[in-house]
Amino acid sequence: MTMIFSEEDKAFSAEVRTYLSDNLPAELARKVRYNQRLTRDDYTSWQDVLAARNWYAVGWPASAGGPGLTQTQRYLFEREYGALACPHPCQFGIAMAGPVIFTFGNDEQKARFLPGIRENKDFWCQGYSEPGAGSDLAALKTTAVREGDHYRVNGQKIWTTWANWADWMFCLVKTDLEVKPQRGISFLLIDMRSPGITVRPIKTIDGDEEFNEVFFNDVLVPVENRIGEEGQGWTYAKFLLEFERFSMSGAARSRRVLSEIRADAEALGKADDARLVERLTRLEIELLALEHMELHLLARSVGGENPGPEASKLKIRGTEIAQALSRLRVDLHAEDCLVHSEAFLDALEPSDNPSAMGAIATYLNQRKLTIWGGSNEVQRMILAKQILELG
Amino acid sequence: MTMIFSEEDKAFSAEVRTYLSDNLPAELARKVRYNQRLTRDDYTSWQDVLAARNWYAVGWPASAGGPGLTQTQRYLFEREYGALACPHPCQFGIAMAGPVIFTFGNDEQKARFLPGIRENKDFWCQGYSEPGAGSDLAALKTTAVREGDHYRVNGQKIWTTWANWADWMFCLVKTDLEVKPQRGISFLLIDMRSPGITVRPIKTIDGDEEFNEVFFNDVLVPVENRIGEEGQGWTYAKFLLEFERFSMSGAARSRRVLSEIRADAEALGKADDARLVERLTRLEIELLALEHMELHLLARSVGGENPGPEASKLKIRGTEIAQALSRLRVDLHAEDCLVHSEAFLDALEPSDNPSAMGAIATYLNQRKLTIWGGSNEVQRMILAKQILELG
Amino acid sequence: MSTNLDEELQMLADTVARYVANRSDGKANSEDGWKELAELGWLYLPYPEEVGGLGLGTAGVSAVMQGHGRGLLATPYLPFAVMAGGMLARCPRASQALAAVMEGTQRVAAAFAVGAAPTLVAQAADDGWRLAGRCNHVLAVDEADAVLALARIGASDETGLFMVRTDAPGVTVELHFLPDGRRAGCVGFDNVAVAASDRLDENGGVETLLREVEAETLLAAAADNLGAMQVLYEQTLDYAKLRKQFGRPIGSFQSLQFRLVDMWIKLDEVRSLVASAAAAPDRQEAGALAVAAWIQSIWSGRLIGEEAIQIHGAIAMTDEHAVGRYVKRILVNELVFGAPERHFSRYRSMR
Amino acid sequence: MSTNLDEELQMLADTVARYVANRSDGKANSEDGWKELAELGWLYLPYPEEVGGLGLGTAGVSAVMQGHGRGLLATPYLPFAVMAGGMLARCPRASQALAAVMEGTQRVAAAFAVGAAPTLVAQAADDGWRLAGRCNHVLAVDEADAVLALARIGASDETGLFMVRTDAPGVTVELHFLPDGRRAGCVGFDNVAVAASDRLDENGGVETLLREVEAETLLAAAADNLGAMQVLYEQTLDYAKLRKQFGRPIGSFQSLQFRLVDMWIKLDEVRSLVASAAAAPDRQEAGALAVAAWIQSIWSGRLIGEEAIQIHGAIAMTDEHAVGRYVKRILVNELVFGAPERHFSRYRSMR
Repeated sequence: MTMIFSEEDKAFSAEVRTYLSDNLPAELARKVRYNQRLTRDDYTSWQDVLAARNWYAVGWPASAGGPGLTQTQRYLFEREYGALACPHPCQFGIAMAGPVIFTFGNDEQKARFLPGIRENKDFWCQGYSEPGAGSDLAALKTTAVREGDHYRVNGQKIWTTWANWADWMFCLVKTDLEVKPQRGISFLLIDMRSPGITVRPIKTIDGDEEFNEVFFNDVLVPVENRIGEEGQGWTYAKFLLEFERFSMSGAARSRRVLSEIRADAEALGKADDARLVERLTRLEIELLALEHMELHLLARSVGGENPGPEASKLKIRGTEIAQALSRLRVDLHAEDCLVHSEAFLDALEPSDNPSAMGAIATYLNQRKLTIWGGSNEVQRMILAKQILELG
Repeated sequence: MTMIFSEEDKAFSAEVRTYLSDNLPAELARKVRYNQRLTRDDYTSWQDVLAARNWYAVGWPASAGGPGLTQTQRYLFEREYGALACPHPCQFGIAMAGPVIFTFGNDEQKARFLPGIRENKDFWCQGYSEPGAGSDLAALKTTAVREGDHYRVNGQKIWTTWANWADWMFCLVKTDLEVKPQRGISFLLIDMRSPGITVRPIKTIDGDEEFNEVFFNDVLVPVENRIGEEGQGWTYAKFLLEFERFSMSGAARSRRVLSEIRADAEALGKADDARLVERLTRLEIELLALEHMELHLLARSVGGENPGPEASKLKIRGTEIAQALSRLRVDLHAEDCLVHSEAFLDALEPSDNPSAMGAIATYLNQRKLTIWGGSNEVQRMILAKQILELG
Repeated sequence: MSTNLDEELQMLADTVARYVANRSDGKANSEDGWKELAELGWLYLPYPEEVGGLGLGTAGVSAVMQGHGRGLLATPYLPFAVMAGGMLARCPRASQALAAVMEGTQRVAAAFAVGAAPTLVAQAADDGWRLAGRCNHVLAVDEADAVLALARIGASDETGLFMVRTDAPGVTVELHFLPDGRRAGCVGFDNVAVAASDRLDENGGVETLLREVEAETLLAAAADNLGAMQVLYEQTLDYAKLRKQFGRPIGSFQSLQFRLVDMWIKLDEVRSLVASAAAAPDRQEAGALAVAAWIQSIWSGRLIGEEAIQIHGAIAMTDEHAVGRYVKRILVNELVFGAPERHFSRYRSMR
Repeated sequence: MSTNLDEELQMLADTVARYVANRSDGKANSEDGWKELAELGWLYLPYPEEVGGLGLGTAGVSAVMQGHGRGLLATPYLPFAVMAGGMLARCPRASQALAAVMEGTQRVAAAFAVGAAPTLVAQAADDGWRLAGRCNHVLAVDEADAVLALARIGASDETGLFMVRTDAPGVTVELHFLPDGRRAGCVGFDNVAVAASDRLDENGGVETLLREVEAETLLAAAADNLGAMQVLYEQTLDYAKLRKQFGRPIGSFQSLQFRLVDMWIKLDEVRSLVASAAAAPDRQEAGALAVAAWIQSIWSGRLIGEEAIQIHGAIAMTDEHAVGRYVKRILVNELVFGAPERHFSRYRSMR
């Protein structure tokens, strides 16, 4: 294993840093820095900036129209990206729908959908979770019954992030009720403007509305919108789960948050508070360990080894650290967090103390990290079975 | 619930305090204080002091020849006892063999065994664990086959505390291999001088030898040494488990250890070390919570309610706190713990720094607390099933 | 403790339980709530009989506050009756004010925070005093007729206790929501004139009274936390028994069972310390127990809150679901009354 | 990093693994061990080629030390080759002494502790220096021909580096066992005469060298811990798969599975930091990573050690069972090289 970056790699890093910092609007950076709510336009206009350089679909191979970066360049891109207060780009198109389409889709599907994703024309969402089927996808109930050239879809999805903003949804549906769940699920792409779709936002404990319920009432979906074989949806979903975990450490973001908290502590004159310094140092070392676990796993995949289920460790530690940081920010600002202002959170009103103002909403919001994307309990089950081989 | 102690109760406390402190030899107190190893004679001579006041079998009802204290007096006795550096009295006779005999034994057995226990004439040990059957008593393998007036016992016990010192063992054996385990176990009292018994001490990681293996090779045990019905041993063992947990918080001892550590910190000039003070305060409040959980459970039993499985919480928290204290002592003395001396541990040699000298041996020794007496995992299983009613 | 008192407390607990059950929407209007509390007699309850109260003391307050936590009541019983009322009950000069508070005709907010030095300064003037400065996060000040404030006397070390009407000239209130939906305000004093008779302390000794009231405040806040985390525990346990994943109730998975057991133990620790603190006859011991109960209630509350969300999963992240509201309640309490470490030295000085 | 070096390191790792496997009794005689290490060439391994070493640096040391931890070897490679040798290799005046150390003909113990100020004082004398004072816990001093000691020069702030034979007049050694069975001694210096040529530093600058050597020491100690906790993890996992309770392997209980997963993650954290620190090209970054690796190795070691005992149950409490020996190894390492919090400011100053 070698950890040394080539001169080319370093030049690439510098290029990313320069482009991003030159093009990140100060106002947007401030919203990210202070955990204010982003609008659909905040996301899409920033993603246009990325797409202009073909860095929105940054992980895509050249064959799919992506930049075809090496694994090392991918890593360096994420590191530079996380160091700046850029919005976390919407992942559902570029990291999920896209890879499934260019891996399992037919040529017509590739031509039809990939450009819209890559160029940030279409906003995507993910239709997995249902009431009664969260971490356990085998319990899905939404059905798609074949009728000639269409599927008739009925059922309900829930916790669908940004369904209220989306043009398209990739969706797991049951196409066969007879066989065991793993073989009866198919993977459909659904136009969110189709008749029969109702989207209802769910307000979360931090006051945000990123989650939605989506109801399907006799929604007709053309058969050509099915990816791959009927009944093979489970395989594609599993493919994505491992894909997803690898990008879920959030280490670069946590590194930025850590330095923000350190800056806040200095601004508050608490830089010498022994307990605070100790907690910060402790988290910093835990984060360093996470970063180096990630680097070594990356180095192994560069060498051709698929990260596979081991990537679950990054999801577990990354989310635990991010949550600990969000709690630390609350503890640092203490009673200064007590002023709640929807107007501030919506960036409609300034504040003398913006770091404190968003701290509690962020703490509450970050609780989702250990729940979604395969709960940390499910990640531990995967590791126990597949890495530790415990029966 | 009322927590207020009557004047009589207070007088009783004072009486206990005076008697114990007047009669506790300074040398013995020093050994306890510095976690040096106690000899059989250290235990029995001190237990003679207790027995002289009929406070060895302190929990026994008057009907069994005990002092017949109220629950409140029991609690106060433990509190006074724990506050002094008295040896923890051997429990196997007074808290286990005795209660089983006076609860389930016949009159002849009571007359034969109870005085020897109460008056500290006989040293007892407990024959439960076997290789392959630790927390899980259903897996016992030692057999007792009825032959006329005797049982012929074959098999092996392990982790038998003080079997090397004991006159008697109370023992779980299989008397019926056909029925399911819970119905085929009997409760025997075995004279440790019987032919066919071999005792082999097990040296533990702290260098002590309190555990033993005990081998039974065609040992003949008179049928009159069986307690209660054949096949009912499981019932008596369960009775004891709850009995045992109630006395396993060790809160009074932990309270003493906490004040010793505080005194050590002052002697080392570390009384103002912020991190240390914080850890001490944290443990002190956790201990206070434990003490009050115990008090309230006691108050409920005074009111006639059996503590039952709920007492498991005291075992869990009490052992966790005792272990944390033993670790804190190591951290406090740090590199001063590095001198290992068997002679000091055996109290054959003095030390300038006795508090540090025994710290590591104690830390290692205390790991047993969460393993024995029903491991903390088993305690949590009991609580989950019986209190939380989780299936 | 007399059997009589035990019976009264039992009756009180029953009344509280019924009262909370009837307002289980958790959105009680605070104004109406205050009248109801007055009608129930709870405004008399904390104070000794000598000053006209019912003499149920911390035990009574603890029962009422557990109900507040359980029902997420927004009625400002803690700041008005325990904090402000607690100070008034200890000041012989304040007997009239206390009487009005007990009747419910005067609502007095507490313009002082636990463990904080006074942020106001009082300068002597011909006709009394002039108060200047600013108090942050005064709970429910929008519902109050007056505030009880602590001020440093001139440049001295002495602290004085002042009653000031919220409509007095020079008093300004900037109201804001707390993250759990309760309200508080930053109260500014721009050289507010206060009559000599509205200084309520006996020229000093306020710190001693304050320390007692602070301990009672922390116990009341611990009881509020206890009520809230009891609901969190019960709801999570019920949910674990009902909710199925991988074909079986999630409560049948051993790792979850152990975590639920630990929640139960943490809850029991708070319950035990709150009960002991509320019943302790000795003032010194009661104070130490009250501080410990508060500290433990935060430790336990953090664990129980985070576990309640995690075990419920996404459903607990919704604004509609009760779990988030209880978690916010405990978190806001922590920030208002101070994190555990801030009270460590207080605990050590009292034990 | 050249492919050549990668290959050499891989060969070294294989040799270490074979060597450790052959001494799996864990009771290697340290005297014999030293000769074997010399024959294997490992005494040349840490130092740059410029001073006659093999230039395998921290990566090579890390491989050898992981073997030490894994095999519980008592050979004092860390104090002699990494600490004392590391200082000698940085002192041009010490080239002869270093050569003898590399050949294995001179064994030099380290009479200085990580992060501790010098406990000796050196007074100038006609023919050189007089050393006075006392060093505690000098590892394996009974096997050493000489010690390398730090001393304050007179009343100045300057620190000097001195080589002193253990049989020099005025040197006393009180030997004792460490709790894991290794040996150390308290070395007393009663105005010991040291020749001017045995002061090895260039009149100052020792602190800088010392900080580098301390970082390498911490990395070596972290690697020792890593080797030990790797065995603890493997043995515990194997045991969980074999050992049955309630009719099934204990490793099939979910709460135990999750704890084993957490052990595995904690192990991986140390493994990652040790590997990165050993391979880092930049000295500053390598130093920070070394300190972090040490700190993480203690955090992880505590958890893995305590869990290994708990999951094994009573069997792990026996002196005969390996688990206890590995736990003691990590614990003694912690006390010798300093608990995590002691190194926090060092870490912050290097990152």
